[in-house]
Amino acid sequence: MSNPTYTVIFYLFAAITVFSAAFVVFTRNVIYSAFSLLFTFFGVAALYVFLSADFIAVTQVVVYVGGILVLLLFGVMFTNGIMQTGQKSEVFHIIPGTVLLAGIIGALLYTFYTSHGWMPSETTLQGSIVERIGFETMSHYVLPFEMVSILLLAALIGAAFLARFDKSGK
Amino acid sequence: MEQLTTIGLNHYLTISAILLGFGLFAVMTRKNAIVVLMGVELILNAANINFLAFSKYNGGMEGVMFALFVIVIAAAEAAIALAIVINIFKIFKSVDVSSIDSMKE
Amino acid sequence: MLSLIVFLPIIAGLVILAVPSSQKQIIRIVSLLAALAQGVLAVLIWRGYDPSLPGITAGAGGSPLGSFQFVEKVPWISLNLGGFGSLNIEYFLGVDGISVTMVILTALVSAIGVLSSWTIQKQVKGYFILYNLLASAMMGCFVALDFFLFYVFWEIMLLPMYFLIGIWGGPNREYAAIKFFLYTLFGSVFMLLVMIGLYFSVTDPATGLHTFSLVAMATQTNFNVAGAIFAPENHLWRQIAFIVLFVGFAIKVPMFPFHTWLPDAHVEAPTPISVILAGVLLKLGTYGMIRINFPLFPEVFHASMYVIGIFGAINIIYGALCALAQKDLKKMVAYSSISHMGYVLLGLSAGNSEGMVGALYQMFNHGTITAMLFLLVGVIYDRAHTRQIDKFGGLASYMPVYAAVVTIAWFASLGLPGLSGFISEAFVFVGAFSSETTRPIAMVSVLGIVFGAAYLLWSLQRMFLGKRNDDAAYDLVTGPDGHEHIHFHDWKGKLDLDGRELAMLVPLVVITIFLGIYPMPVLGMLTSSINKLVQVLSPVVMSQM
Amino acid sequence: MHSLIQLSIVVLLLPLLSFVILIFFNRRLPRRGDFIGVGILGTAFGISAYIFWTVIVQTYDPAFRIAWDFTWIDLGNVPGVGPLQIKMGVVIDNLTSIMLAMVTLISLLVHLYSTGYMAGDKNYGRYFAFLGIFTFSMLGIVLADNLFAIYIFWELVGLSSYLLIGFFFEKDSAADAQKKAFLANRVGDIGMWLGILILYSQFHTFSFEQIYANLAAGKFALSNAWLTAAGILLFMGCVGKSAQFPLHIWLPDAMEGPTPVSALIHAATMVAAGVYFVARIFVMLTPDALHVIAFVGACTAFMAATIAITQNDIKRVLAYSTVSQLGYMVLGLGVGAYSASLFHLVTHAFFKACLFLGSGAIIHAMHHEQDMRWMGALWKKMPWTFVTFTLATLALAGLPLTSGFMSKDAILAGAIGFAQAEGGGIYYLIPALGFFSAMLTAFYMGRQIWLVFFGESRTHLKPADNHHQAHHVHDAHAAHGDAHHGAHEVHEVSWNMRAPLVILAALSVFAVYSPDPLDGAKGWFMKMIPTPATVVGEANPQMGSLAAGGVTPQLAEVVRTTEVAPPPVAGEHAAPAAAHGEAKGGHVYSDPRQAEIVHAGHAAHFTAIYISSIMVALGICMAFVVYVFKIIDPEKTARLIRPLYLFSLNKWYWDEIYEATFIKGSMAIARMLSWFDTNVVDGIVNGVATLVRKFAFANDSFDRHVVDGMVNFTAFTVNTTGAVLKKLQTGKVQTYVVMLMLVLFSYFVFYFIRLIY
Repeated sequence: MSNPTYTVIFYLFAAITVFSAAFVVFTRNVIYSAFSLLFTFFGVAALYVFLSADFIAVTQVVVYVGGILVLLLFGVMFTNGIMQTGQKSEVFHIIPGTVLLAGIIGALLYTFYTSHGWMPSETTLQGSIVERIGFETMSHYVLPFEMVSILLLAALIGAAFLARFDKSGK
Repeated sequence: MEQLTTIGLNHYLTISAILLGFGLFAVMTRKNAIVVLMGVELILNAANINFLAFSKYNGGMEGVMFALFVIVIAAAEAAIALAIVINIFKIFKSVDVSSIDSMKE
Repeated sequence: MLSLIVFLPIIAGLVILAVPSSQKQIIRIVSLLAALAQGVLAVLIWRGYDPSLPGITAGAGGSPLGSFQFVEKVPWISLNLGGFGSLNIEYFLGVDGISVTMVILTALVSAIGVLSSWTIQKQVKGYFILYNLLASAMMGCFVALDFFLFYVFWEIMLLPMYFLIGIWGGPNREYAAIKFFLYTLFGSVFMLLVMIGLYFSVTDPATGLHTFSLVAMATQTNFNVAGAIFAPENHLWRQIAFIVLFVGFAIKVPMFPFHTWLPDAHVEAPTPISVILAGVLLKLGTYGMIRINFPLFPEVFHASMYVIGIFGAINIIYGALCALAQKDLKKMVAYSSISHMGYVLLGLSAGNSEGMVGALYQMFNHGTITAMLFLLVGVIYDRAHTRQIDKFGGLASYMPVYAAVVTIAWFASLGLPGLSGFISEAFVFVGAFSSETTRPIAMVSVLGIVFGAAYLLWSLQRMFLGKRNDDAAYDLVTGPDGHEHIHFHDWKGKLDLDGRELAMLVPLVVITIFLGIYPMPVLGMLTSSINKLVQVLSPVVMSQM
Repeated sequence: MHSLIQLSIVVLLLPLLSFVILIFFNRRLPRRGDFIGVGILGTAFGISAYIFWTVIVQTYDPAFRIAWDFTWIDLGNVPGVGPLQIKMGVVIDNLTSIMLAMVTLISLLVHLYSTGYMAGDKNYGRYFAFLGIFTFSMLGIVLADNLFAIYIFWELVGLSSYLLIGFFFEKDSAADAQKKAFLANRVGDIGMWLGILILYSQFHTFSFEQIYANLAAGKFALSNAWLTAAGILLFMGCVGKSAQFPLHIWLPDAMEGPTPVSALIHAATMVAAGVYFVARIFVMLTPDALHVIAFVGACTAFMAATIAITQNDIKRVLAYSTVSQLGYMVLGLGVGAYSASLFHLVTHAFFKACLFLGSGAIIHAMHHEQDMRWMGALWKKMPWTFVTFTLATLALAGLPLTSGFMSKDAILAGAIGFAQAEGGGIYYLIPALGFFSAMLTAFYMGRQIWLVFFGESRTHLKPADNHHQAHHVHDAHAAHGDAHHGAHEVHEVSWNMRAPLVILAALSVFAVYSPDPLDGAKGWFMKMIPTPATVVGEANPQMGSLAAGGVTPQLAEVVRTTEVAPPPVAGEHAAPAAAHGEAKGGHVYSDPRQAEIVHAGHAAHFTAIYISSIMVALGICMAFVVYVFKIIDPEKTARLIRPLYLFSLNKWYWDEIYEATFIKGSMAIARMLSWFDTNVVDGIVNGVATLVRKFAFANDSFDRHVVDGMVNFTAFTVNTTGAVLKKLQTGKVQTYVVMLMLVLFSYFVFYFIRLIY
């Protein structure tokens, strides 16, 4: 993968991902955080494409951007009035947080680059894997698949139950 | 320099580590419950990157499948978590996590 | 067939569960129908039983078929215990001569017990559910051929018995119930240990696996697990196992000195439970000895014949003498049970066919006769609310039918020829005397015949002959026809036996007389099994192994 | 099956039929069904008479014997024994046919008599039912061909005796007597049962024939002492049933039963069953056993006779005389006078039944007065009774021309012969006691006759309260008795009570049995009932081979006489034996001892006649001296020898002795054991329970203080630590996350340190 274009594009998306993630974390405004998260998700999706996981990338976009992010925005709007000053959120545990952030990132990176334990396989994933995903889902992973569907259903009902208006509470 | 130009496994892992760090930081420090949730999403994305990266360089489908499931579960988690947050808001009239300390008693 | 006869009462119990507890009559009738159906099945089994097949051990090729009859054998529990091997428990039912007589006896006594339970007024629904559970468990014990299954039935039996005595009993019922429960539990706990030891010592020749099958255990060559706890060369452990099992069963018999639960339990238990207890439950002790204790450890049995015989003799004479001193009629009958079960032990200890046949026949006859005795005690207790022998006198003049039945029952109990008890006692003595080992014991035990006659005749005289005692439990009134009658306080029913009581007693009387004159219907089923058992137990066979 | 066998089974079952019909339906039948009892017994007697006719009169063969059996219990192929069956069967020989006829006849007569005597009793029908089952059981004993069957019927006659003694069960004395009778019999029965067991344990059969064949073949594996023991134990059955010393105590009390019952059961048939049984087992009795039997018989005869002389109750006198006569029979068997003994059994049955029925007639006429002291002068009022009673008394006392004379003399002759053969000494005690008892018999019977039939009527002398009581205890007869009571008129009884008396008295005459009034051996009876050959003779191994070769053990004929019988003895006694009757002429006894006794007995025949006649005459003279001529005042004499008088009056104090030893002893042991049971055995159980409870309490306090103490200490530690650590718990989720991360991070640090070093 020494194609320079490829490298450049990778770094571009990597940068988008990392910086938008940093913005998510460090900005005080919740709305900004949410929108910044959008970019993070897109960046990550792009990285997925680099990893030959095009289907996952599409799913990432559909689910995270189309679903989760919208949910988060709704959450923000439910809990704060739109464009309110109260949208700013305080920071807590700032010192241990920062130390740990630095420490953990540093430690992980140190580990990655000092240990030479990674031994990539001769054959890497190439091309589209949509067909294989379909095949795997219906064969090896049919039980987890089914269970996930049940989980989703449960989550749906659970969420609806939890978030419903409590009429009698009035 | 070669290490920088030839994109390999470590690049992805690095991005993943950074995302994890940011996610953890958000979970640890931010007071707004929504932002805490966003941190969780970051962590999940970091994990997904790891799955897919290892899957690619190992040549198997396991990571891919797990990533898929993680996404699905993340969706469920988000729905539930937001419902909980809304409930917290109903009860405490606030989404400030630091002010919710009824677990102490 | 056997499953049906075992589980019929439980089915009836489930039906009763669905009946509202206010519908007492329906509950009783359901129970009675179940008991009668059981009786019909018992008759079918009796008719279908082939007395030429011996039982006891497996037939040709290690299969129970061809030796046992009505066999039902399906795997029941199959557990893999890892390092301990696998646990194979079978649902294994079957009858041979020894058990088929007991099955018939159980069906008979259960049915009579239901009739006798008609007078129970307290918590009828619960009573009959427990009663049916008890009936099932008893029947199960007699037909189970898998030790584990036997043990399960054995333990199930305890529970309803405990409640039946503890709830529906007399004033001191809790004490009696707990005593009964602890005593029998004590015996059965050790039985469990021996059972597990046996499992790991025995293999089934047909499968080569460990087995709980009593049929496989009855053949000594199946004790072929090297180094197992009860392997033939492990004499000490085999002796310990024999003694432990024997004590477990002896408690149920009950054998001196483990007998003291019996008088208490009988005195406190309601009449039908006394009938069941004396009629069937005591037989389980000796049945267990015959089915399990002796054939599994024949060489230990052979070494301990003398001791068993001595205990039998003690039971006979001690029980009779204790009965002689009792003032409570029911307690006297209870001690007479101890005395009569001593005959069974004595017959078993003889180790020959005559003695064993006598013992088995005595088990059957004691079942019917003692059932009769307890029913008769119940009849008078219902009327007079007392069982003190001193409180009666001259009853024969006023209750002639009752007196006649009592006379028959009493004489059957003391072993009058022409009534079934005589033949069994005679065979017990014949066997015990024919065996060199137990001859001196037999010579002493015949004293029991005299003492038996003494206490029975004395009680008969004090209660029925002569005139009314001054402090009797009833009044003497002169009826409108000028004849003297007696009147029991607060007894509204018929003075002499009523229809229900006759329905309970007449079948027993008929059986007692018939089997006293022509014993072959029962003996014929026993003989080939007993001869086989004696062969299994004889030292000649053992030395050939 | 032989037709006689079929008939005998019919005879056996007919009384049972009578019992079954009467016990269930007596209240629904006219006259309470007494005609059924009488009719059935009549039929049974008819058939028995036919059997008697066929066997005794037509066949007239001493060796006559037919048998039939069937498998009653099949024990299958018994290990160590082989196929084993318990058989039941019927045997008919001369003795059986005579006994059959005798039992059915007396039973029939008693049935007939009872229609008069028991009339009006409230349990009239039941009475006949009981008579039926008694007759059935008695016939069973007579017909049985094996020990087991005899034992069964033995107990059944015990039962019927129990039921009939206690027929007036409302009387406490009757209830006591019935219990006493049954228990005394049971004591005897367990001995008999042990004897049966000894034989069975060796041969695995109950059949007489097989046991004797095995014995003769020398297959008895145990020592001879066991065989003697078996004989004595079997004899114990007889001791119980025939009321021999020391179990004689029940028979006099058994007179509480109705008088016809006393006649049938306790005089004529059942008590004789013991003697019959000993006769059946006679061949297997060893000499030692026979000696015991002879002494028991002699003691009984003497003891009962001494008691009888002082009794006042008319039935008790007869009861003790019965015991005494049974003693004679047993004595006869013991000394080997087999035929004579059985002869006495039959003759005694008839004349004693006659006496009892006669006494019953007197009691009936006297309105249930039984005390002889208040009787007297009845001979004019009751001539039929007087004549028959006197005739029977003469037979009992053993005066010539009566049947009793012949049979008693034969026994006494045998006793003398026995004493001679055994070598004298102590053995002369047996004939001596016999002769002395004969004198006493004559005396007390003379006393009875005089007190009852002659002298003045002493009815009015009776103390009033006593009188009243006598009626009171017989309230079963109250209705009947009162009807006559007002008249106070003693009169002869009706025909149905008279006829039996006449028939029985007729059967007490010598001519029925023998043409020669002095020698019963000339009669058909003694010819038909020869002494059987023993199967246990110690001296003759040849016997074994003979019996094994198929000779029936009952046969006395032996082919090889010269080899067996010692020539001197045979030679010495051959002539007198031949002179005394050709009945024995053809027979030479295989066992030298037996042969010697029989021949000595024949030699002593006339000696016995002389001595016994003298003794009887002496006895009668004494009775005359005391009661008729009143030369000696009995009361003065009684005062003079008061201890002896009381000793006799109180029946040698046997009842008191038994009461004090066995009964009190048993009860004391029973109470002791009962106490032991409730206090010691149960006490141990309860004690264990208490100990377990105590242990549980101890365990509980240990639990609370030690185990729980440790737990509490731990809790205290935790508490204090927790107070410190509580501060860390903020309740804020994020704090926890930080801590989590700290831990994770510290792991990283640890990991790196490991990595570096």
